[in-house]
Amino acid sequence: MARETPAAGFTSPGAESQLFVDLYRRMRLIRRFEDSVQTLFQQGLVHGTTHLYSGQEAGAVGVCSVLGDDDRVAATYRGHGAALALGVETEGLMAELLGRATGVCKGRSGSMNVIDLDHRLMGCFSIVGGSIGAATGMALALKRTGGVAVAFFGDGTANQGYFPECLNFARVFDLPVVFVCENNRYGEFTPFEQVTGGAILDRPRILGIHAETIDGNDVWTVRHTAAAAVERARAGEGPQFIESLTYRFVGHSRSDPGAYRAPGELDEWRKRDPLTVTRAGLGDRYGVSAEALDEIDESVEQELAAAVEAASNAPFPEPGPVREFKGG
Amino acid sequence: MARETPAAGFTSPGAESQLFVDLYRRMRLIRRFEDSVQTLFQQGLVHGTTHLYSGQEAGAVGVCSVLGDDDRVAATYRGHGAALALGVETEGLMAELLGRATGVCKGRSGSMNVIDLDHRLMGCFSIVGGSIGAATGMALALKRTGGVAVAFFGDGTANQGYFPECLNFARVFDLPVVFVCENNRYGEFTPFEQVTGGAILDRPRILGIHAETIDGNDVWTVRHTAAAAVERARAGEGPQFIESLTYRFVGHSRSDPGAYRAPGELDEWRKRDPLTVTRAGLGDRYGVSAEALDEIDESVEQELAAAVEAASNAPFPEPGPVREFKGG
Amino acid sequence: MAELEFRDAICEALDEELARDDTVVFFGEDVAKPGGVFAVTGGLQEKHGPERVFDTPISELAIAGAAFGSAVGGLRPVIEIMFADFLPLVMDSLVNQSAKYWYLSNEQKSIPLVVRTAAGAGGRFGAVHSQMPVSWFQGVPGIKIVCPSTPGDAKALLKAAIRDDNPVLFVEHKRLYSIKGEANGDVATIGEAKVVREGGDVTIATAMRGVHEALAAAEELSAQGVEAEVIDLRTLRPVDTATVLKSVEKTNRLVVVEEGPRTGGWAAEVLAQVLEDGLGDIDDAWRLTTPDHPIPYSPPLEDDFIPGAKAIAASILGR
Amino acid sequence: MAELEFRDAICEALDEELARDDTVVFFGEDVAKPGGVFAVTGGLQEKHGPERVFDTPISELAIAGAAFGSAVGGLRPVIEIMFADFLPLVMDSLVNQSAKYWYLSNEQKSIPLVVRTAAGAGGRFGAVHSQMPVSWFQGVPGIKIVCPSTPGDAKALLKAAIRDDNPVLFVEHKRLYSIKGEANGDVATIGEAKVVREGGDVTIATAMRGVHEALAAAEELSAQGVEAEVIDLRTLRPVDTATVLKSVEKTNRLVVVEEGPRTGGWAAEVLAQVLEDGLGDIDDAWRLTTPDHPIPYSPPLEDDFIPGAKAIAASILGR
Ligand SMILES: Cc1ncc(C[n+]2csc(CCOP(=O)(O)OP(=O)(O)O)c2C)c(N)n1
Ligand SMILES: Cc1ncc(C[n+]2csc(CCOP(=O)(O)OP(=O)(O)O)c2C)c(N)n1
Ligand SMILES: [Mg+2]
Ligand SMILES: [Mg+2]
Repeated sequence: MARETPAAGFTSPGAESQLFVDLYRRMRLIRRFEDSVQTLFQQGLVHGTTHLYSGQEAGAVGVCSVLGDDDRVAATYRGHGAALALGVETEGLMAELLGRATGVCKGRSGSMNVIDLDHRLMGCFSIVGGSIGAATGMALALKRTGGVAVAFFGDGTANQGYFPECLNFARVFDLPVVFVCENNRYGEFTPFEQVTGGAILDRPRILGIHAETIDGNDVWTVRHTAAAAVERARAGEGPQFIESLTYRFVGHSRSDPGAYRAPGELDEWRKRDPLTVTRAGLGDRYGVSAEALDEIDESVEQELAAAVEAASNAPFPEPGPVREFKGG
Repeated sequence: MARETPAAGFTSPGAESQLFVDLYRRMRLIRRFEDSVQTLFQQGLVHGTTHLYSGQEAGAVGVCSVLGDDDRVAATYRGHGAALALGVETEGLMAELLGRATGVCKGRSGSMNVIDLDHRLMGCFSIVGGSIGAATGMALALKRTGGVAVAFFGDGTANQGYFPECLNFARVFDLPVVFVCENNRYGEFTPFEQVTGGAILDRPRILGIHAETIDGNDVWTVRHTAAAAVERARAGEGPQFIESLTYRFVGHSRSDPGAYRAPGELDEWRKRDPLTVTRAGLGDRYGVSAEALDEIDESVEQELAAAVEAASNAPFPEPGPVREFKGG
Repeated sequence: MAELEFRDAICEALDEELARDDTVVFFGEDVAKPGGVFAVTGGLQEKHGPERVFDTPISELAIAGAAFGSAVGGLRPVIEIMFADFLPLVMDSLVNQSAKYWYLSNEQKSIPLVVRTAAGAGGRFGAVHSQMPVSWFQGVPGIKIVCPSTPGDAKALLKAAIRDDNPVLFVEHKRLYSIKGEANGDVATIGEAKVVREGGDVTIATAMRGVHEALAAAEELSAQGVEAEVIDLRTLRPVDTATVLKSVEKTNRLVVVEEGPRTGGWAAEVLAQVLEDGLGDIDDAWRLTTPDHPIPYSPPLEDDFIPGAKAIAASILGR
Repeated sequence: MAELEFRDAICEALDEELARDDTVVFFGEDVAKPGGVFAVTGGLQEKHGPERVFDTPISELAIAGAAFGSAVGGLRPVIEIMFADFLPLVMDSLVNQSAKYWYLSNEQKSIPLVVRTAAGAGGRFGAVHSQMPVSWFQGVPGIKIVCPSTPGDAKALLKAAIRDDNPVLFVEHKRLYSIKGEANGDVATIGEAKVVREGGDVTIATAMRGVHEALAAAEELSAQGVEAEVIDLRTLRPVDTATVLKSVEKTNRLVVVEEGPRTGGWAAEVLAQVLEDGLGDIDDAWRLTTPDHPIPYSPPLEDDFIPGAKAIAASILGR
């Protein structure tokens, strides 16, 4: 569980380079993790449904890179990215998806409802809007400790009651919470413009919440924006809002042929694949070589293979008595 | 049940004068009705709780004056004004509040949940926000017939989930609905600014909903604004929003000492009593004499006295079998 | 009569009612163009037009409010709440608006409204996409709850629900969508249970997927000389206890099998009515339900969680 | 020990727990500065400060979400949902977040959260401000439902609820706010019923206002030679059926009196458990509830609607 310091500045160019290389590694890990999940799902080993984060990696990785030990994150059913970005164990997460006893929730929660408090993940919430309520409440608690809560959610979620109620609530009490709307253009199979009046960004703005729309596929942009937002929230300036424009490369969930996508849209976005963008940026900014990055890719393969292997060999949990309540 | 034509224009000055004299009469009727309710409540004859419209009369009367036969209204627990403005029988409404068999809902609903479809009142909704959902749905039906739905609700309601969800829903489908937010500065005992981020008016605006803030104590302003809004809605221009600034002269409900009011606030608003404003306007604009208006006041007293008398003498409903479902 | 899938039976019912009655409309999230996440409602928008079949924002409360209001205005809305787990988000409108209107208005107007929803465990969808919503609504006067177990009943009961003048919660068990059966154009009667297997030794009253499990259990039991009578309740509010009582007169033993938490479910209501009205006929009566904790994701946990055929047979043999 | 009103007992419990434990916070609509619409919570903000006791926007879902999230973050929130009729608006957060967290997190964290709410009919508040919320939540694993009938229990049970590590729905019957009784600083045990009157002829199991009606009925019955045992259930989830069964062993007759719709309420759960576990002891068992329709406003209708002392006595004598 590696945790970055919450500062946006760097002590040295080398440190900055190393940090972003680390972020690249995490993004790569997420991508390949999701690829594995897809495969395992097709093999009938991951069950039910999955919502993959492929294409959106820069969002969770960039945002979580600025969080400190006292901060907490509420994610969604599309939460593997946030979990791995926070340092949730790859094997434990995979084991959870495989329904094993070694899963982070012992197979109880599955893909959509992962909770790992030790890694600052207060939960993945599979009710649209649930993450917003959860983070708003967490911020109420964190106000006492100087921590900041982060809520991830999608464009479609801007129309669900939790969104306006909690944004207003957070604003009224100036809670330290950063709302990260990952606008991937669709809620399930429906283009967000078709069901959304006006611009999402205006919704927080008119409440008096600092809000900006950014390129969510550029991890530098995401990190810098998030750093500033978290800093403001921590300084008592109240809730912050980031609309992070991105795109998912895969279906909404299990069986989704993607018929709703505009022609050529996927290809256009693939050109802005956050992994490609990051690789290019690492070369351009810090002279990191393709070979060095390929080595990282390779180490990700190994970590992942080991995780999948271990998780696949882990036992299933035994049915047995459950304690309905804590303390009896 | 008198219904105005939905036009905002007038055929002659005499007709305009007569129309506003009629509106004055309705406002006066509402005020005195509410006074009676207050008295009857203190006498233990109206039960439970009541939410009076005193001070806000120009809102419902102005808005409802532009509605046609095909239009429908959803009001709130503070709904006597809207009911009377729509032509709900004074006696039937009073009998409902007194819990009598002759009440418009036979004593079943009471003050907070009055329904009178024959008079275009689809209901008074006692869940904050309920009127917004109801009118939005009504608009879905009225789209077929050229009718327009109206939702009344208060400032505090802008923070409840129904508000943003339904405004967006109505906008997305461009439903013929006019949202009338009666901003009387308080939700119960809490000043709306204390619990509301930003300006209410911006909330519909950023969704692309035509919205304006008006002096809700001036019945001319209200009527003209509502006429234009209803016309636009009827013409297919989608939902409309009116924030009508007003003030209630009495407590939120039964026992409310009003400790939350800013010092002098009530007195300031009393100077802008919609009845005073209308009387002055009728004199200034059309030369209607004080004597003529006093006569109207007197006729209101008689109508009300008769209604209270009849309602008070009406029998209570008999407990008996109830049909849980229509058709069995 | 052709065999068709449960999902297609639902779609046919919608299609036929949309065609028959212009006041019927259907809306929900991703139901129109995409045809629904369970591929139930594809093609309806093309056929009946975007004014009558449409996709909404992710705004459950607005969906339910809009359905209620439009029903007051003369439409007969059918809405889909994608997963039954999301029903709490619309509960205010259903409970405080739709269910009360007929009574509060002194019968000025009833609310002909159908809420279709996919419910139930067994699909590895986890605790928040697998719940049974019945217990949340069983204490709400003015609402009917319909829970079919076969394609034929699904179609006939959905048609009945759409024609019913009252709010109906129509629960579709996810694990039944792909089962096949016959369906015709009949309109069923809401509120009637059906004896789907006769037997004299014990009565199993259940619904939805439980019916299939109970029938399988009955076969196992039969092999051991125990003949179970299986009752498909089909409607859970109001529940047809008369049919259960009649069966219990004969068998004197009753197990109610509910896919839902042990405490506070509809099986309790069935047992309570049987106790009140059939005490003299009962030698033994009990419930078989899911345990009182959230629905687990992991396959062995979820399988153990749901009362299947084996558990039903064992429970009966174990008394 | 001084007598105090039920409302003041609640306030004292809040006050003492706020003083005792810095992680306790209390918020809701008009609860802080105005002191609540039922004048229950006045003075708490002055005493404990606006960071710990505060008024919120009219945003029930945000209130419940904030309570849940803050509990994950280490607080022990108490929220007020002004009228129980508004609980459907917060049900998603309670059911899908708070109630499931302990289980889904594999016991990483439980949610110590109290939802205070004013419930019940008899105040002429009409159909949407008088409901009993119990049936909506009785089938939700992970939630406790506490329903006191006296100031003493109200205080001791609210203190217990605040100290409980799980989500608790704390139901305050509106018609009890002004009754007086003794209350000390005790912390009660959630889940224990109490025999409040002994008698050998019939058991009356009830809760909240029903307890007072049952006790009055018992006096009437006693005058006619029938001695009723009255049980105050005090907690409705989990419900202490053991105490009921023990009583029924003696009386062999049981009426469960519930202020709530006949179908699908908690009385059904009590009867079901009694049928499952006490069949041999029962000669007669039935429910007395409100009818299956919304709560009427008109006084004679509402009075007839609620099962009061007379109706209870008559029901028992009429068997
Ligand atoms: C309250 C609720 N309604 C509907 C759903 C079903 N659902 C799951 S994801 C989703 C789309 C959400 O879209 P968006 O917010 O854009 O997030 P994305 O999936 O694109 O990341 C929907 C409708 C749900 N889980 N919860
Ligand atoms: C969902 C819900 N929450 C709370 C209440 C209690 N309540 C009744 S009126 C009211 C204040 C509403 O304020 P506003 O919208 O400004 O309308 P006003 O009463 O001022 O006309 C509240 C909180 C309610 N009826 N419904
Ligand atoms: Mg999206
Ligand atoms: Mg107000």
